[in-house]
Amino acid sequence: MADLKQRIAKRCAKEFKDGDFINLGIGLPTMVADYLPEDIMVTCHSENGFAGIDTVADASNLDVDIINSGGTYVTAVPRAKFFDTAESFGLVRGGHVRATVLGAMEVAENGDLANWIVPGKKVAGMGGAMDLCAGCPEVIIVMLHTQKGNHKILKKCTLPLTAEKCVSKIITEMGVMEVREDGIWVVELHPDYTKEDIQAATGCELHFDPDMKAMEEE
Amino acid sequence: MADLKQRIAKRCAKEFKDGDFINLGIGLPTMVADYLPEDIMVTCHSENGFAGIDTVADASNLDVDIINSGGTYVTAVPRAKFFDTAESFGLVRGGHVRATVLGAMEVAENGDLANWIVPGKKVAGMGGAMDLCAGCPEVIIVMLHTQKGNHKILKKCTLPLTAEKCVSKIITEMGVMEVREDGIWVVELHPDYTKEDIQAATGCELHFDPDMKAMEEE
Amino acid sequence: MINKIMTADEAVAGVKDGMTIMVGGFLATGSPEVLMDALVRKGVKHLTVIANDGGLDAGQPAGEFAGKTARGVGKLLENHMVDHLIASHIGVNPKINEQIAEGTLKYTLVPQGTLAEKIRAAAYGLGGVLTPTGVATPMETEPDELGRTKKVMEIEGKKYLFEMPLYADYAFIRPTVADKFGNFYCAKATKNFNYVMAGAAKHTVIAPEKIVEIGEIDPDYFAVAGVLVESIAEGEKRWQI
Amino acid sequence: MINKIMTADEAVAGVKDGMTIMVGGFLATGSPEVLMDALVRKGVKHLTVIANDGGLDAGQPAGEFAGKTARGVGKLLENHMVDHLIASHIGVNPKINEQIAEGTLKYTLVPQGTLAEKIRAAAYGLGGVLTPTGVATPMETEPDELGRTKKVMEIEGKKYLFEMPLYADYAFIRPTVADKFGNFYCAKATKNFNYVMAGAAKHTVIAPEKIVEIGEIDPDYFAVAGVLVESIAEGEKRWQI
Repeated sequence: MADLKQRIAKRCAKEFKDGDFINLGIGLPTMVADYLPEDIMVTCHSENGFAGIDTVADASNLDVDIINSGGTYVTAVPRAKFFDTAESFGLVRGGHVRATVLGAMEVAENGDLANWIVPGKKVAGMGGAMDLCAGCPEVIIVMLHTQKGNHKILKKCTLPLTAEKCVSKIITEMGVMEVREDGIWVVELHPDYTKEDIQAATGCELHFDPDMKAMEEE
Repeated sequence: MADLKQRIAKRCAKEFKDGDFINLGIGLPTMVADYLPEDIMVTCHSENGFAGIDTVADASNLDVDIINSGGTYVTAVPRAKFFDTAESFGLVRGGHVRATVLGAMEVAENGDLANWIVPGKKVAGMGGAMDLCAGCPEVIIVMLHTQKGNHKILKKCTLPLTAEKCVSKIITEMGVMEVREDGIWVVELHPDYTKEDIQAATGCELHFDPDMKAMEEE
Repeated sequence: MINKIMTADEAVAGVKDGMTIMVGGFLATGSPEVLMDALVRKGVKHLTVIANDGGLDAGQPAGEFAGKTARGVGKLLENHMVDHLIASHIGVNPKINEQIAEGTLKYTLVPQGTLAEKIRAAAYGLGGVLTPTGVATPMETEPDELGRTKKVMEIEGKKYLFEMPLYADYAFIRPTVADKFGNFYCAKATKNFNYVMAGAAKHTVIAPEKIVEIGEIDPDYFAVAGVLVESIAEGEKRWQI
Repeated sequence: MINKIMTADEAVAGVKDGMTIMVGGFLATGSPEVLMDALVRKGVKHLTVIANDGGLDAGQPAGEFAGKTARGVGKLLENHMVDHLIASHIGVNPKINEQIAEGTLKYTLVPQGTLAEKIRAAAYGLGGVLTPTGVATPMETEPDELGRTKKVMEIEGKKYLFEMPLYADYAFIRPTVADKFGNFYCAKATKNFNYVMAGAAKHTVIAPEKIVEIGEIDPDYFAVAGVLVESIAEGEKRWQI
């Protein structure tokens, strides 16, 4: 499983280019930072207060004034810009954070996303997730393709939405999918799986791009 | 005339108390600053960019980064806070600038104010005047009671408005008037004038407060 | 001349049962601890609290670094002083879901960016906020913090939620540095809600880590104008882990 | 790694006839002169300019201190490069009323605070602005900068004008200090429109008085994030009177 998650994180890291300003959610999305190419400069948004997260702090560099949105003490890159919540989400809503990478409970074939609440369970709150999904030009979902065998990519979400028609790309251990006007298109398929495998693991009809490639690990 | 304007400015200066944050318009309103009591601290808003105008700059203290809203180089008090236009007018709209002192072309008995445009003449623009009149809890008009013998305090404004029902007080060489729900009430009358004089110089019916006092010069 | 500097107890003296207060901080980083302590000492009840979250509970880690006591809004929750929490995230402090389950705490969720703009709209005299955030989600269908139905407006072909301004009786804010007039800034990631809350409440109270003389530091450091600040409480310390 | 630093001519190379540009400054204080000069050299025409005002004309005093050349937006007006000026004040630079009278310049007046919020709404993805400013004035009845009729909304018993966001192709901004990534601030009263304009245009170009290395100054000085800045033009000088 750890290997599969690393595969997903590594592949996701290839989505970014020099100068990008992006937001990485908590969990698997955070792992993406470890695989960003060293020859490009990507600035990571910490929605609680700055542009330019570096890494988790240790005793040698810990500053109690710098946490990430999960409450962990982190460090900031030298070019970091600190800001308040209004500015932070102004950048998000204004489309200046080019992409957000998030996990999902459910994604629908039209790009609807549900990843913040399960009715009847304890409520955590959306934090900044709704703003990120409504504001970022690209919402990239990274997740294991299914949850204990259950479909997560669906014809229609059953859970309350985080935002409608927001997901642009889905990266799982099985492949890379783009959400287009007419549905979900597989653009890369991992060599471990067949078209039939990925379709069987998906709750809506998949389209296979004529130029579909193999999902490469490195 | 200069004496009359000084009289108005001196009287207006008595409107303010320790800790007030106010805005003084260009011209006669600016003169009010010269008469503010020295034992109270009043902070003056310069809508182009700071709270805490001090005085006109000279060669010894001129900083090209500090102008007032008229484009004059000025100095700032040590407690000055500089801000951008969004913050400046956020303070105004939010009611945090307790009072603005402005001149007027026309004031109506319901508090309507016209002081920014004369149709057919060269257009200057409202600058920040509409924001100030709509946002400040108190709009105090300082002006000569009439313009070349013509009434300026009217039943209804004939010129396009700056803001409706915004004026709370009018200070002229003849007296001090409050705009109340039921019209304009004279609360101070200058000893040089009678009730009949001030009524004759006014284009709407004046009410005389039972506790009306003499408008004192000092 | 007005003196704004006082003790934390003096600064919260006007807070009454049932009032609405805003508290700066994000998982307690940037929260005014001396003011929370003073509120606990005062023992006010039935507060409506507007904050990003519910702070931290005693013994709960902020990341990997444990605190011994509750922090920020967590102090008010621990002492059952809150009736209604208006926040973007309520999942970290376990007291929140406990008190919801007990039926003693009501909550209203607001997306983080929307929460900031609603507060800013109150501080800056705007009639409301038009945000794309929350369209087609429960934010659109559920009533707002005062039980009002929300409107959706279509503007140039895109849908926006119309959200109302959010006001309070008191705003409790933690600057890193303030001068004696109340001009202040918050260092690094402690800014969060501490800037927009100034001016959105009838009374703005700050508890700076450091109080400097007027004119002592470059005014271009300051983010918020002292004219908005009514009281400056002494005694706030840098957080020790 | 991306290098944002270039000459002013390179920074304005993408500006085309008929584009909409935003220019920071208040009566030219805080205006990016090297970028205005570069636009004049490039000779683009039919611009729509969004600015507080029309800058200054040659020989015209800023207060009592005369400038020998036109300043800020005044340079564009002097060279007849502007078709439409969207501003809060057009009374200072005489070229404006001259060109209006000649029929070569169109203008739209927007109250200063509303202008700032309309620009901020564009930069920050809001659907519009609800402001009490301008209610019952010609602002309510006259069409906006794109000829659209304005709406009045009554919210909790008070009237607000609904104003649309204001976008541009380019924003030209003058920081006092920027680092090489583009993080910047404007000293004292030069901030004016220079902060909100960053991000409201497709391309944000800054011309700082001073360019420092990344990490050279305390990041808490910076007001605007370098992520919004596409180009940093060299050569801007402190204004000499």
